[in-house]
Amino acid sequence: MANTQLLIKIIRRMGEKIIENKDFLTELDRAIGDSDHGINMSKGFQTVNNKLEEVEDKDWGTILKTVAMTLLSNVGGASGPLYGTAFLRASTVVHGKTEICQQDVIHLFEKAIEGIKTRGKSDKGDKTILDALIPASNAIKEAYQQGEDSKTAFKRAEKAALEGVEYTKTIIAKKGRASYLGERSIGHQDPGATSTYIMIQSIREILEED
Amino acid sequence: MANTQLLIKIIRRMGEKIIENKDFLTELDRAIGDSDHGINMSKGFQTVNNKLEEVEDKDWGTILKTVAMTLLSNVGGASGPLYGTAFLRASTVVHGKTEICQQDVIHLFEKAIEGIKTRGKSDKGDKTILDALIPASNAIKEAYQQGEDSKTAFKRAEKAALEGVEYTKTIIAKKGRASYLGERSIGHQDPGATSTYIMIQSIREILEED
Amino acid sequence: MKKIINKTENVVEDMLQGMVKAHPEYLKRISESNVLVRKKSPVKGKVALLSGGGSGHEPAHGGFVGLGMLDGAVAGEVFTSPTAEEVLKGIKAVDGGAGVLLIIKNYSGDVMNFEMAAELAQMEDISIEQVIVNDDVAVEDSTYTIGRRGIAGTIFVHKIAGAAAEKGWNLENVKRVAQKTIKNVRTMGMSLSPCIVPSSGKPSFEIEEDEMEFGLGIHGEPGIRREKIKSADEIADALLDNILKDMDLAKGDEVALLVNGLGGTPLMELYIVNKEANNLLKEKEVKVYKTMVGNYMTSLEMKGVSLSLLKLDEELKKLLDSKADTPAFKQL
Amino acid sequence: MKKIINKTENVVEDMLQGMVKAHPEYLKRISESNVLVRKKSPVKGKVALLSGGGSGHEPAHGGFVGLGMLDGAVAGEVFTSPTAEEVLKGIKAVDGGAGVLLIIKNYSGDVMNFEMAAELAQMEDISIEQVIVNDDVAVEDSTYTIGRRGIAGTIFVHKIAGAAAEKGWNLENVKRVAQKTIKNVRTMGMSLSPCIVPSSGKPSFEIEEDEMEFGLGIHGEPGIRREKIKSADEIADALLDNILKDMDLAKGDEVALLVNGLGGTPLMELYIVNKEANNLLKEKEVKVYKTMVGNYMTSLEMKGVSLSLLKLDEELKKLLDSKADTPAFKQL
Ligand SMILES: Nc1ncnc2c1ncn2[C@@H]1O[C@H](COP(=O)(O)OP(=O)(O)O)[C@@H](O)[C@H]1O
Ligand SMILES: Nc1ncnc2c1ncn2[C@@H]1O[C@H](COP(=O)(O)OP(=O)(O)O)[C@@H](O)[C@H]1O
Ligand SMILES: [Mg+2]
Ligand SMILES: [Mg+2]
Ligand SMILES: [Mg+2]
Ligand SMILES: [Mg+2]
Repeated sequence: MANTQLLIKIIRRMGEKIIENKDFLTELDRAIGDSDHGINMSKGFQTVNNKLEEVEDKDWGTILKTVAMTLLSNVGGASGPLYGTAFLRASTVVHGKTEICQQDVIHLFEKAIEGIKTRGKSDKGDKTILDALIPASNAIKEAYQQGEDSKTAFKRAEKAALEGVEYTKTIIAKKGRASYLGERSIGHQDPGATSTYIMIQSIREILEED
Repeated sequence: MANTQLLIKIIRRMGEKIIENKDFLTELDRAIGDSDHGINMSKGFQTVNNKLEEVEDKDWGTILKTVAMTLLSNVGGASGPLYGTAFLRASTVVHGKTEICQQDVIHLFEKAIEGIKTRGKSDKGDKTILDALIPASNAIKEAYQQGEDSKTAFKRAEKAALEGVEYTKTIIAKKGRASYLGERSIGHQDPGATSTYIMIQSIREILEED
Repeated sequence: MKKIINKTENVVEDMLQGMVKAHPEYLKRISESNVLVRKKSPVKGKVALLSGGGSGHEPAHGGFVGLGMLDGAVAGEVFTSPTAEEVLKGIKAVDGGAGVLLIIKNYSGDVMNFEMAAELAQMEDISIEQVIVNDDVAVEDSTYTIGRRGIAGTIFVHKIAGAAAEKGWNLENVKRVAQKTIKNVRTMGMSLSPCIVPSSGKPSFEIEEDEMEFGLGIHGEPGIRREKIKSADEIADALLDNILKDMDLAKGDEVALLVNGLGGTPLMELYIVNKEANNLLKEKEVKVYKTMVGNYMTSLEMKGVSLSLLKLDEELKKLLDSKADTPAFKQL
Repeated sequence: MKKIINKTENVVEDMLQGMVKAHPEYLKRISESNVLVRKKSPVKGKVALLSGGGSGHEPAHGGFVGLGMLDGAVAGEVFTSPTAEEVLKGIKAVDGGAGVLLIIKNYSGDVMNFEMAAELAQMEDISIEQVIVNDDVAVEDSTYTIGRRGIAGTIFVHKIAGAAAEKGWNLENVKRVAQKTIKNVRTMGMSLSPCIVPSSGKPSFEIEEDEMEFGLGIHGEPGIRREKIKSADEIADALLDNILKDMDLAKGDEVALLVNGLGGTPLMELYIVNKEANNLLKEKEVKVYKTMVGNYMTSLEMKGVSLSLLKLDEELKKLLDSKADTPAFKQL
């Protein structure tokens, strides 16, 4: 169903879009964090981009693990280990595979979420990455269960992620730096949820262009 | 000719006018110095004012010496020792006198100038107090020599001091903090020359009101 | 952005080079890393102390590497935790066989990266322990949150655990006294102005000429509330008040006081705050055993101050008093 | 004006109280004066060193009172020389019978007030000598002017003359080595932003977001020229250039380097400047024997940096290396 060429395209698109949104993400982090989320993520994906060439012809597991390790050893901050762990856990699901199926996609997202929960001791409603990622993952699963194709699944995932981002505006942060602000974090959207949304959007774009 | 009541009035007026011009003098010092001339001088004359009561019925020498010591021990900076020395040297001329004559006035100014020159190792044209004080002193002497009264003498002294202040705008500072600015000191009037002008003006005002 | 820097992306690199050049008798840098360790690291048989975190808090933490304090410090990008990989390099560089204690400030990023490095180090048979400093009383402490931030009080942990390690205590014991210090220390800070992360180029928050942020951390974040600027005395009172509310201090108790500048506040103002802080503690009959005033844990060029109180006992006093020789903290 | 202070007219009083409370093991205050002296002052039979000047330069000079440096420091109002009366109180408080050396920065006010105090002290049979520090190469030195300002290089005079006095040298000899230090030291500074004298409440000058002042003193005065902001490397180069032009340095000569912050510049930036300063000296084959980086002689909250170079010989090296224990400078 989905080959590694598609994956490479997706990751490259994620990089492009993250870098495009560098200032926007940083600005979001400025309001409730420490003004570096866009910088951290761009730096990470810049390096990912350079590393991709080496693994272009490898399997899904290797590619995802490469992304994971690159983020882990280059980003730092909170987002480095979180996204790193997410990609790392996801990679275990598709170890050695050059083609993956819908079931793999569902597992891959579940594992990524699990990874972030463990690493970040966080959950839905904490105003983090998870508030975009969990709804997106659920939307994908539901769509596949209803027999929809990936294009539709990720369209819905993008919508769910965006709603998740909107939802983060209404809640108090319980994890991450924004949590120090208490009540003052309300009204602002979470930078990490936003970068997750951008990454889901990248997948949807590539699937549509494909 | 001039009794100590007049002197007390003059010194009080000097204090009032210096305090009135506190911000103005400080602003001048801000341009070419360290933004404190008005503050230093006001603080000094505030204390002088409190001390005056104790010596109101004393002789010219005692009164001037009291002013001198008060400035010396309360003002600090450059203006403290300079004006302090000026008043101290002036006081020696009129030691024990309750009335002074025109000759005394001339001497008094000459001694004050001498004191500043010694203490400050400065002279006319250095962009200092002296650029107002020396012309004022000369004007007084000349007026008296032409048989004019003190009212006229100090009217001319005021004018000469003001011209001196204007002159300081045109020259490079060679003494005091402003000298560090080199060329950049040109165009600004000297704070110390200006406070001297204000003090001469105070004498003229009291003589006219008398 | 008015800063004396070269390329914004090089600030940490340039700084680390400048630090080593300034203090060659104290520091060396582990090659291809942002890790600074003692000139003669590892110290055989001594428990090693490693700290670090984002840059921008100088002299923390590299400035506290030396006799009686840290063995090494790992520097991340400005306000960004170093990666687990970097922390692992640090662990390996300081390990002298007696184990390594990680002193971590309680930020998600720091905690995650240091913990991941610890896991990796354990896989290489390095015995490793960690303590997490969370002294900031501005932040509500609850099991539903990540808890309090680690800020200036961290310096006391460096000093006291460092003294214990220097005395040859074992890892368990050094960790115990580090944890006691953490349990006993509280901090609260305020600021008059934001700071500018070089790579972002923008002030971390906007604030009016007559306002101050109260209860803020060390990463340019806004505080817990904004108020009209108060006098130094009122500021000292308010900070201490918040600290004391959260501390179990009785009359006659002894404390160490740290008046910490956030980077852009001149020493004059720190001393002014210290006057009132000392007076107030005296009024409350709390004995100030030791006072430290200066820039210890900064937030770039931010104008502001934090107060830290460490409740002392005989053990902590002895360790606090013992010799230290580092670039930024010396005690004869 | 964003400052953590109480009443503007009380800043010096509040600060002095806060200093003594911070460093009771080092300092005491002479009653009814702004004079800080060593806890155990006067030291019998030792030449005493007294410095001072306007406040706003903290830690200078009170922070350098202690073993191996000053015996006392007289504090004037912010940027205003103390009166002769205050200086005289200082002289009397530190005189231990072996004479007093006054270390004066070359400002009309300081020179006049210290000299007047010296005259008064001599009348009371205290043997007294003075040296005038004039290290600022930004200012033209000519017999028609008052010559150069004394700025950060003064710290080297405190350190070296202080070490000599501590070794028991006599007044003449301590003065000799102080003068040698003055002869051998040069400084140049720059700033990115003005400072605000509390009593005036206004910035000492206006400056655009992309400009810097080059060649300025430590009283918020504008510099000798204004330029577009340059990189840290270019700034370090330009400052050193001006200094080296005025110094007689040959290849292989040894120097001490002071990278001094003006109060509002974070340590990170000072280290960045230090990187290039050290590199440049290396290129010129001048050996940096010792580097000091930090806020030693400040100008309230001004953002900026000065570089000082002290040419060393064996005597100066030995004195520079000897022990010091003061609030702001410690050397084990
Ligand atoms: N414990 C956590 N669990 C999940 N996500 C988290 C957690 N802590 C932080 N985040 C996410 O990380 C984002 C901030 O990332 P970033 O700014 O790169 O790191 P840092 O906070 O260290 O500066 C937050 O917006 C949030 O979405
Ligand atoms: N050597 C000197 N001789 C005469 N006047 C001087 C000398 N040095 C400074 N002044 C005067 O003192 C004024 C500055 O006084 P003030 O601001 O109170 O002291 P400071 O310069 O110490 O801050 C100058 O404007 C100048 O007129
Ligand atoms: Mg962030
Ligand atoms: Mg002045
Ligand atoms: Mg960060
Ligand atoms: Mg002054």
